[in-house]
Amino acid sequence: MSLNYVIAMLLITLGLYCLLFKRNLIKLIIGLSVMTDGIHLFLISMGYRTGGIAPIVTGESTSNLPNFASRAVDPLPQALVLTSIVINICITAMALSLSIYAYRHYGTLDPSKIRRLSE
Amino acid sequence: MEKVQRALALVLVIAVGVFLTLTVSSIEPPFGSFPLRQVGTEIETSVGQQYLENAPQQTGAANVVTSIVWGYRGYDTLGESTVLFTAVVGVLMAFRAMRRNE
Amino acid sequence: MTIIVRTTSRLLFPFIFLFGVYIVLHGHLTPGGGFPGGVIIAASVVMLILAYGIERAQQRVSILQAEMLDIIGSATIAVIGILGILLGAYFLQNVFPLGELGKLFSAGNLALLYIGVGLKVTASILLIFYAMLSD
Amino acid sequence: MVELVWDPIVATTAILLGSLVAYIILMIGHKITKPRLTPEKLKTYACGEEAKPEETHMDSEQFFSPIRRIFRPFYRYIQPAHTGVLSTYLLWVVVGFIIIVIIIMLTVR
Amino acid sequence: MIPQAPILAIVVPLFSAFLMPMIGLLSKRYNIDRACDWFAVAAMVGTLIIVASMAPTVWGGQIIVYKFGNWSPPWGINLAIDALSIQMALMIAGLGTLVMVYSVAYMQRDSRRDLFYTLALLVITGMMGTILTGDIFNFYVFLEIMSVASYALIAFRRDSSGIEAGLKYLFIGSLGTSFVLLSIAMLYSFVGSLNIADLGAKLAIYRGAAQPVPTILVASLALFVTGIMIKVAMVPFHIWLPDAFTAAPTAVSALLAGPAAVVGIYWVARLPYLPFGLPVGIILVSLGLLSMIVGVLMALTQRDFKRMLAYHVISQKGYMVLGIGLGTLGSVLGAQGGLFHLLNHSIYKSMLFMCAGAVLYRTGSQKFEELGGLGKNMPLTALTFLIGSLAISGIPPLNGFVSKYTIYLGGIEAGLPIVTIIAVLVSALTFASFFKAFSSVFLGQRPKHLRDIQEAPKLMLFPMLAMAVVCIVIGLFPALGFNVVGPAQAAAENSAGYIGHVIGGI
Repeated sequence: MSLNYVIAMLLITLGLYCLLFKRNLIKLIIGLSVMTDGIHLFLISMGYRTGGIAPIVTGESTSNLPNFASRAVDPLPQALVLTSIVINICITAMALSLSIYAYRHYGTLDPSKIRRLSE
Repeated sequence: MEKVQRALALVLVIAVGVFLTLTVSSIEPPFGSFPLRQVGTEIETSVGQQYLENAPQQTGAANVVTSIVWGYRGYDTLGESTVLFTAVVGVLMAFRAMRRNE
Repeated sequence: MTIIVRTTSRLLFPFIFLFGVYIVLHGHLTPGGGFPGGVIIAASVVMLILAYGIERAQQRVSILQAEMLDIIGSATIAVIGILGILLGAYFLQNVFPLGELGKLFSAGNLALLYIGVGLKVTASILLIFYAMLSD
Repeated sequence: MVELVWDPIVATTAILLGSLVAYIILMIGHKITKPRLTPEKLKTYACGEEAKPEETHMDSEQFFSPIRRIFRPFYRYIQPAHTGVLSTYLLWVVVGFIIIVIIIMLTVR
Repeated sequence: MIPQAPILAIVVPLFSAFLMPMIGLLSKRYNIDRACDWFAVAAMVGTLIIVASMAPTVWGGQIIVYKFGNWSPPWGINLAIDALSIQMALMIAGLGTLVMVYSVAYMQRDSRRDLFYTLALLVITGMMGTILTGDIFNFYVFLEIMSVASYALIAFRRDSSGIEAGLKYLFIGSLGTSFVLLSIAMLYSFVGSLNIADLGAKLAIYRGAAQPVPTILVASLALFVTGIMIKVAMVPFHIWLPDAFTAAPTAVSALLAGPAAVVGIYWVARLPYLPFGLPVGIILVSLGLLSMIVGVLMALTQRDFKRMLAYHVISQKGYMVLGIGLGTLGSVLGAQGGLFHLLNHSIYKSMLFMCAGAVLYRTGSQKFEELGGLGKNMPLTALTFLIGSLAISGIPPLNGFVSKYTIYLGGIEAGLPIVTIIAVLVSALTFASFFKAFSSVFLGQRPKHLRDIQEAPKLMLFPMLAMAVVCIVIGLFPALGFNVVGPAQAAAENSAGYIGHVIGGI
């Protein structure tokens, strides 16, 4: 049982719940963000090594690189999460600007009332 | 109709949550054993370990994450800044003034 | 905004700006880099927007300047990437001297690329704020 | 292998020849009966009333009413399910995901 | 092959997009009216030339591997271009060029066209990146470029329906891309690698029935399939597509219906072999059948021209997914038919959307009730629409028949004749619905306010007529198409060769 993984999956489920149940576009965007953050937590925690240090060469480890390599945590998921966070920001910015226009056209942020296109 | 849909949604969300939780709680080897990965019966070493061993000499950056972000996987980061550019163009598109060069 | 907020933000602005520049320049040595650093620089200008309103902030950085900054950042990345083809063999190849591990002038093109990204992120976040506020 | 069963050049030639034969038959028929096109013949009538061009347009939703009758369950239940509500659509995605999980579980074992 | 061609195919549209705002500023300063439009067309032509220069090398049996920054594959990112990728890249570049030429005329009444062309070139960049890459996280990044740019493009005119469709696509598409991201995260946590060839090599032990497949791999596969199927718009996930294609400017609809359909189908064709290699044939066949039936039945009762075409996109993509699924169940003809149908469908569906756009451009309406009798005013548009609708219904001398016929044969070859029967029935219903569309728009009595409608502008007619000619040529000489599709299908199945080329050095 790995608590970090389980919490990450619970965050994803919480985001999904928010997407399916909330009746406000802003809350839907928050749900999307929460969901992506759960994935980020999962990515970061899978690279953890028990008693690990940050993957940055500083101080005495400059002269002892093999020791550094055997103690540092996985740097790759951190790079992936850095990429993914920026992508998430972009989606949020896009969604917010479209929501502003949806509010101007429809006078509401309720997704069940924004339904001129159907069938 | 509305009530049926909400009940169905609740059941499905719980089902997805249970499925994902069961999936990750059975990951072998467990949380905290980073370089080891088990595929089938073979024990593999994750790619991340290679970065830790080689990155300081190969790229000369003290921050291994940076050497991945712009060194080994620089093309990804080019894509990332492209997404940022796309979002900026999208927002400018959404808020462009109607009077400007009609 | 009240006088307290205005004075504080005016006093804090150079420090936050400088901190962002530090984060960008030391991206290959310490945690951080172009993305967080660029956001911090943009946040210092956003603080001015909050305190003084958008006109005062646009006197410092106009929309056109922000667009130009964006293009310069992209051009930096593009030029360094193409230099990799011209001087080496592959796109984005590290063709600059690597230097000594842990010093500011090290890591070849990584630091230069992070400067380009820093400019680009600053300009992008500012443009998003300007676009959303001016409407 | 496909060429063995169906040769596109031969088929096209056959189709063109068939259309030519049909056209010749049409021409022969015109020769025999001598149709006269008067302006009255081109007008649209309904129960003795003359209809405007705008009114003669067929209803595009009921254009194929027999097909609607054959697939009645579809048009009664599935088509109205496209409600246009975002939450419903997201629910469909989750339903599809669960179905895919079940199928993969069954097939992959 | 042009030196550095693999990267240039991605970088040329990307850097053109970076330059486009500056060209917009300059053209406003110096009052050059159409600078942005023609720059975009030039960028697309350049991309087409670069991609075409790679094709002979790849069809000669080689897989081009391009290593970024000279890092060898499992650590760095690489591009891997085999015959399957090159088919898709050629389609994207060729159709993208024609759509750009079309939008030069179609978008001339809109403001800030530089932003439009920036976004369109970014969509092209994203598509090129997703199909040429050999790294699975890189695939996610470029998928996001494509998605974010298309969300913005759909809402480009900022009318209420465009905003609504853009929002819906944004939420459903982002859910799909986060599924893909979660799937990639699970793969990395399980295998410890991100390179597609490396993943394929390490997961090969699960291909037979020797090892029990662990739950995390099942979850990862299910999430990945769901994410891809949202982009392909198979039936439970299709709902964003009709709204988006109806509300978007027609040039965008043509761009999304033709070139952008390629990305999803490329990954559907890749999925059974790399990186997972687990059997997905039953899912593909069942989703394909469901989409075919639901799409065509929904299309039959539509009142809106573009909405009807959009539902046919779902139905025809069902054919492709069905063909590829039959391919994994043991029928080579089915898989070839699926890929061939993608080629044909992209051509004629872009063309049909362009016809709808020409009608919309001249009359200002896309409702069947408000149109009629336009065949006298717009004869060339009517002719191209006729050719397109005959092709989509699978009438013999045109290209749609060839690929559909191959899929029918594939169904019989795979031992599922019921599939063939359903496919033929759906084809008949497709013909019925296009009969309705043609008679409502181009035949019949002409309403008074449509008396003075003129033919579409020449710049719009040129891509439409070019595509119509291609439809007829492929229909008459199907060997041309099979020469492209055959190697592509063989390359998709040849996962060992792919892994060998990428991992084992060139």
